[in-house]
Amino acid sequence: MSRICPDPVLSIRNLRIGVGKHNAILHNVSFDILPGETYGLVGESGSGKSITGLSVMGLLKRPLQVTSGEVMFQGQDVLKLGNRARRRLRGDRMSMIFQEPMTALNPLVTVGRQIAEMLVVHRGMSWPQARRKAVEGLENVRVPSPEERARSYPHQLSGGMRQRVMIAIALACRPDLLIADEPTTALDVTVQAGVLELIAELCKAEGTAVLLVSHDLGVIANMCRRVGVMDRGRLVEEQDAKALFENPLHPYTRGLLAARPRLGSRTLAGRGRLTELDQVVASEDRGRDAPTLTTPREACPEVTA
Amino acid sequence: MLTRLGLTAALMLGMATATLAQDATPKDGGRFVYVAPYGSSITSLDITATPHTQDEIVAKAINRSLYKWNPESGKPELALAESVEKSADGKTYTYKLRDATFHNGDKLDADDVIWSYNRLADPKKALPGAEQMLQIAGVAEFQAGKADHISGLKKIDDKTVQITFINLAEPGWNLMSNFAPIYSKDYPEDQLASKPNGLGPFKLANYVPGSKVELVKFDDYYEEGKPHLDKLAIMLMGEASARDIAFRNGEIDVNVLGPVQYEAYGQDPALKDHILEVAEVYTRNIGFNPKVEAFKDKRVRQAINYAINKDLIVEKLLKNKAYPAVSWLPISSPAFDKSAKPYPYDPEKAKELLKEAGFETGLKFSVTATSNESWGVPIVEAIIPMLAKVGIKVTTDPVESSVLSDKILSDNFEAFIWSNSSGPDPLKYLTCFYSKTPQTACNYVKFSNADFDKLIEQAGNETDPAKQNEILKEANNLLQEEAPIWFFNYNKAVMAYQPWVHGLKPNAMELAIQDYEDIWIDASAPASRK
Amino acid sequence: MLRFIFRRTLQMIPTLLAVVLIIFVIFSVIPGSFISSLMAEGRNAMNADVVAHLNSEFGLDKPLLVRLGDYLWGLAHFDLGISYRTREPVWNVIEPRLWPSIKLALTAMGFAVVVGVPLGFLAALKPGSLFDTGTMMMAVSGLSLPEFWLGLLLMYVFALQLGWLPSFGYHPGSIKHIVLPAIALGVSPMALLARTTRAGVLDVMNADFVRTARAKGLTEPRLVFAHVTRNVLVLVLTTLGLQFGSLMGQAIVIEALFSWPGIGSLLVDSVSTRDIPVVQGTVIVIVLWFLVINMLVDVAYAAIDPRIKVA
Amino acid sequence: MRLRFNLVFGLTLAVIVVVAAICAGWIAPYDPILDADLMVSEMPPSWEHLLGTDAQGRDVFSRVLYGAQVSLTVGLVSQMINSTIGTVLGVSAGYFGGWWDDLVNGLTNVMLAIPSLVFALAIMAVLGPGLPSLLIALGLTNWSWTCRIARSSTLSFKNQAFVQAAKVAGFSDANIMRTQILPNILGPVLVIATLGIGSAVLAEAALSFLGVGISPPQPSWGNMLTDSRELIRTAPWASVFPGLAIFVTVLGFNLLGDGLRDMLDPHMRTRKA
Repeated sequence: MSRICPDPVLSIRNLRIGVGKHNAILHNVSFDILPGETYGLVGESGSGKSITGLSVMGLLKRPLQVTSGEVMFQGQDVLKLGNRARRRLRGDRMSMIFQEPMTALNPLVTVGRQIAEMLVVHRGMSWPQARRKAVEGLENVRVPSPEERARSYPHQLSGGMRQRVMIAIALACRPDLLIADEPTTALDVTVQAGVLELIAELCKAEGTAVLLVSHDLGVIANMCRRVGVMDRGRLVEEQDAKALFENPLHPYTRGLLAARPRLGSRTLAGRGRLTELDQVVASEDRGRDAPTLTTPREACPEVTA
Repeated sequence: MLTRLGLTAALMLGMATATLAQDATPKDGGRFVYVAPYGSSITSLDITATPHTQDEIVAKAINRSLYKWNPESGKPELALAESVEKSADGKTYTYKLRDATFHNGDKLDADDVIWSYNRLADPKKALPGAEQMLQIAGVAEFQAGKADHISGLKKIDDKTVQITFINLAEPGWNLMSNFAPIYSKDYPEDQLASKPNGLGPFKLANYVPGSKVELVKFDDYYEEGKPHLDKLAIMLMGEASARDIAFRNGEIDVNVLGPVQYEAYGQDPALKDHILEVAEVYTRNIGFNPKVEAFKDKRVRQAINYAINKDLIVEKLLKNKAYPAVSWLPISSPAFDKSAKPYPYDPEKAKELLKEAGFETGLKFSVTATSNESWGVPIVEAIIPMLAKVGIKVTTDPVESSVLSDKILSDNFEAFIWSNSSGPDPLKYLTCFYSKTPQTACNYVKFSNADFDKLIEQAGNETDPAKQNEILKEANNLLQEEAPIWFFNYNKAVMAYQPWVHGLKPNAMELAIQDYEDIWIDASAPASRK
Repeated sequence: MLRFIFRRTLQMIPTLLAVVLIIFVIFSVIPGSFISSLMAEGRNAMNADVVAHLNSEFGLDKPLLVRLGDYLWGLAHFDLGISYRTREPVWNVIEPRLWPSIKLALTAMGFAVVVGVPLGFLAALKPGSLFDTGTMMMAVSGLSLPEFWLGLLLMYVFALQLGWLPSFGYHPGSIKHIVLPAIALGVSPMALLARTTRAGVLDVMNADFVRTARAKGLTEPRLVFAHVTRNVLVLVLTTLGLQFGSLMGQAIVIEALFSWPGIGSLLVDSVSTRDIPVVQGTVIVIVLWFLVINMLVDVAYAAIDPRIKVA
Repeated sequence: MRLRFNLVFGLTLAVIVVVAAICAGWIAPYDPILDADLMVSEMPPSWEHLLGTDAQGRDVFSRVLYGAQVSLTVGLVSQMINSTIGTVLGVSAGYFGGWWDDLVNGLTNVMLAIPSLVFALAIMAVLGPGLPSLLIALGLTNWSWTCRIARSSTLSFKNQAFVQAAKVAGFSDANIMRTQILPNILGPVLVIATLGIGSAVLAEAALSFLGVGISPPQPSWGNMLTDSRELIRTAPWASVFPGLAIFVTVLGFNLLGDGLRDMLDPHMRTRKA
């Protein structure tokens, strides 16, 4: 038995985030993401999954701050990098998509320009050159008549279109890691699948690893190879997606799954909204402290040689 | 008539006149920055259209009247005429006009005088200066529409004009008025307000409404060697605190002072040597409306005069920038009785009088007042506690100045505080208390006293000035005894000037009206005045 | 765009008409009259004939409604009537005051924008810092001082004590003369702008699209200039327009204090002398100024913000 | 931090001023009008006269205290009038819509277009100086903001479930406006009113300067400041203390208003993580 195990693109070790120096809200979180892998982070709102994503990007807002731990990105600890180096990584090597496509784009700037900006900043292209690339980018995310759309302002686009634009922005520099924070939550059901497929397809083509943050087990099940479950600032379970659904180890995860309608169904239609589950979960497990996963499980798939 | 400018005043002038006399030979050239302190604008450059002192300050530089007021002698004297002959009956005057030139180059002739006076008296134009024409024969008919011109004005030749008057009074008093100037008959009337054309020593260079009037020397001015200044700027500055800073900062050459600044300047070694003061012919007073029952009683009116410590108010509030009043006529009036004593401060006597009159308690009245610091609400504020001590409750009825006269003339007040002209002509101003003078003219308190009326009639028929003055003195003293008003003070006008300024005159009529042609500045003036 | 301006101009007419009506009613019941103001100096009483002549000359003997009708008829022909005081057409009285007023308003607003907006910006970039707290306390303080008091203080310090600037007056070409009145007038809009800008920047900096811009790896200056500034401007523009628009009217105290020959001091003069046609004229000008400025602000909005449709 | 600081500091200042005004009668050592002794005019601060005396020889301390009554009355009452007018017009316009809304909207635009100082000056000229006129002048001229906010809030609440429910339940329009809508807009109205108190105190001072404010001898900070502005060199205390009183009061209410706004603002910025 041997392992062909690439170095992880992102490796988080014992990450603690606090409000100021104390009051930790994220406790010793550790996990790895391999290149090209889609890793799901699931948990209810306030469980710390979005903060984890933001901390990787370096976008935590005061008074939130990382108090200890490592965020190794392609072998270097980004927490130790200076602001400039860190900024250069952002957008270029790692990028992020947010939940609200309605507000995540600058309303006063054409979408073409907002995409082109990435190339100007990170690739040093001239504006006209970048703009042509931006049109291509729009085409890639399947925006119809991209030439024309590039000249549009965000308010002239539908929600799904805007999220496609966000994807185009995020992938403009072909990053190694894409953090997608609830990318479809705010979208109409009918367009969610398309957007997710697009993310999956483009990332696969480029070999981009994805950290998919969601409370939506349906989305996670559909997209991810491995899933981490978060509860109140702790990573409580990590498993292959399949295994998780079939054999949840942690009581919290069981609670999550139990509350999910049509368990096991792999259709997107049967998503369970955690917000509705709070009470279920609470009644089951909230009383005692659940065991916490502090060392990550082996990320590599076991391969028989 | 104003020969005795007032001994006190003359003495106080000592300092100023000494400075003025020091450099006897005026230097020509330079720029003089004067202020018009009675508001932030002037109404019109056409002085015949307005009655305001503020406008007169500017007009004095631009225009000339037939006579002019001589502040030093205290008499009107000929200005635009070289000589005058009086007819035997004393009513017809024949004037020989000077060679004078208007700013547009026109020469002054007899027609200009006749045209100007006809225009002033024209009832359709309703000009304030019409008041000055009333003494001319034929004006009454002209105004009533019975004549198409004033019959008392006659052209003898181009340079000679004959004016007939209806009475024996000296015509200079009226015809010296700056509100009755001589204009050119050939000059378009609609231009007067924007491009004035006068006979005065300065002509208009630049007028910024609401800010300043800039004038330049008029080379063809009729007085040889005058004016001395090349340029004259008149700043329109109503706000005293701003004026103070501008004067101390050397931005303006004179400042007309209120009480506070008067005291402050007097104590400032850098400023105290350059202050000009004069007893003006204004009497400040509180008029009692006999409509109020209590005011019908002489004892109440007297009691109020006793109960107020006016010396203290003058000293503390007005910082001695006033002369406590004795009666109506001011110190500088020829009929002023130097031996007369003012009401002393005697609250006990006041209480006694009030008791006699049956107003021991419960007398209440309000004083209609503007916000003026020397004759407005602040003075009423000071007398409120004083009268409270003798059992009189006083309140203020604050109004804007345009409302004050309205309320008084429509008899809509209990008492008012005002500042009124009381000279230089004593007969004219005592006549205000003649019972037949209507309230809308100047008998604001509807004073009616048979003895007083008799004295006024007597004085009117008296041709000997000395005897006339004696009668008027008597009338003035009677007025004091009757106390239809509270006699407060006669204004002391005060002007501070920069050390390089010479030729200012202590004008008792109105200190802010200066003979600009006599003003000059010396070599010590800063560069901005050159 | 032109149609938009045209339509907005038409919309001004009812507002203006209402203003005229209100002012006309107010000043028809005002105590005192132009004629009584002539006698305010207590020197010469006017005889009844003169008063009657003046009344008929100015049409004051006609009933109120007829006067209002006459006035509106004149207004429709761009005729503001005749000033009681100077007996000139009202426009001739107002016109020379217009430019000084506009100049003062522009300079004061310029000062307010140039100082207030950057201060608010800088304060917002480090919220809670000493600079932020200090600036905002100063801004609130700036809003808490009586204007004439501030003006006197400025005069006292900068003209008298330091001798740097002239204390009063208007000289068409002079920059020095406008500094003190402009600052005295500009402090309050400056403070308001600093506050609005700060709030706006904080709002925008917390907006999702700024987080996006951060995630894009933009440098802080680029982020601020490309994504924050214009969005803040949209928020600040309203305050700016309202302040700028009312500046001509708010200047009355400062103009009186600094002997500045603007519309405001003309208004005060005209009210105190009861020169009603000029009062009406100046109020119309002041209101027009407000309306035009706010129309321009709307035009600017349309130019900056693609979400606002013009047509 | 700023949020709390504004609120606490502003409230402290405001409370001090209000208490001073209420207790003026007990604290003030002298009568503000009748205890005038010209013999002791323009005296510098001493134990006898804590803040000195003015030109009339009156105790500046006592007058500042009594002046607080007048200035605060001006501020509070005028803002109450403004808020009432603005709220009633705004809520009814938003609620009923139609021609009434158009009319109110037009009126608001008119009020907004005439600078309030100009309007107040005109009203003061008509009514004459004095406290009642001032209350009317300042109370009638500053409601346009309240009206706008009330209207737009009402519009946003009008179609919400709880209002619709009340309608279905058969409550009268007046009742719905009073019980369902009004409580929801009181916050912003209160903020505007608090900030407006400061403006009103300043407006009183400005109108005093223009000669149409509160008439002496009744002390108001505005007329004290105006009347003693020339004394700044010889007796600075006579104008500095009323000036400071204005400053502190306006500052207090402005900070309080800011603090309230930060507290009530649903998009509370400083704490959003």
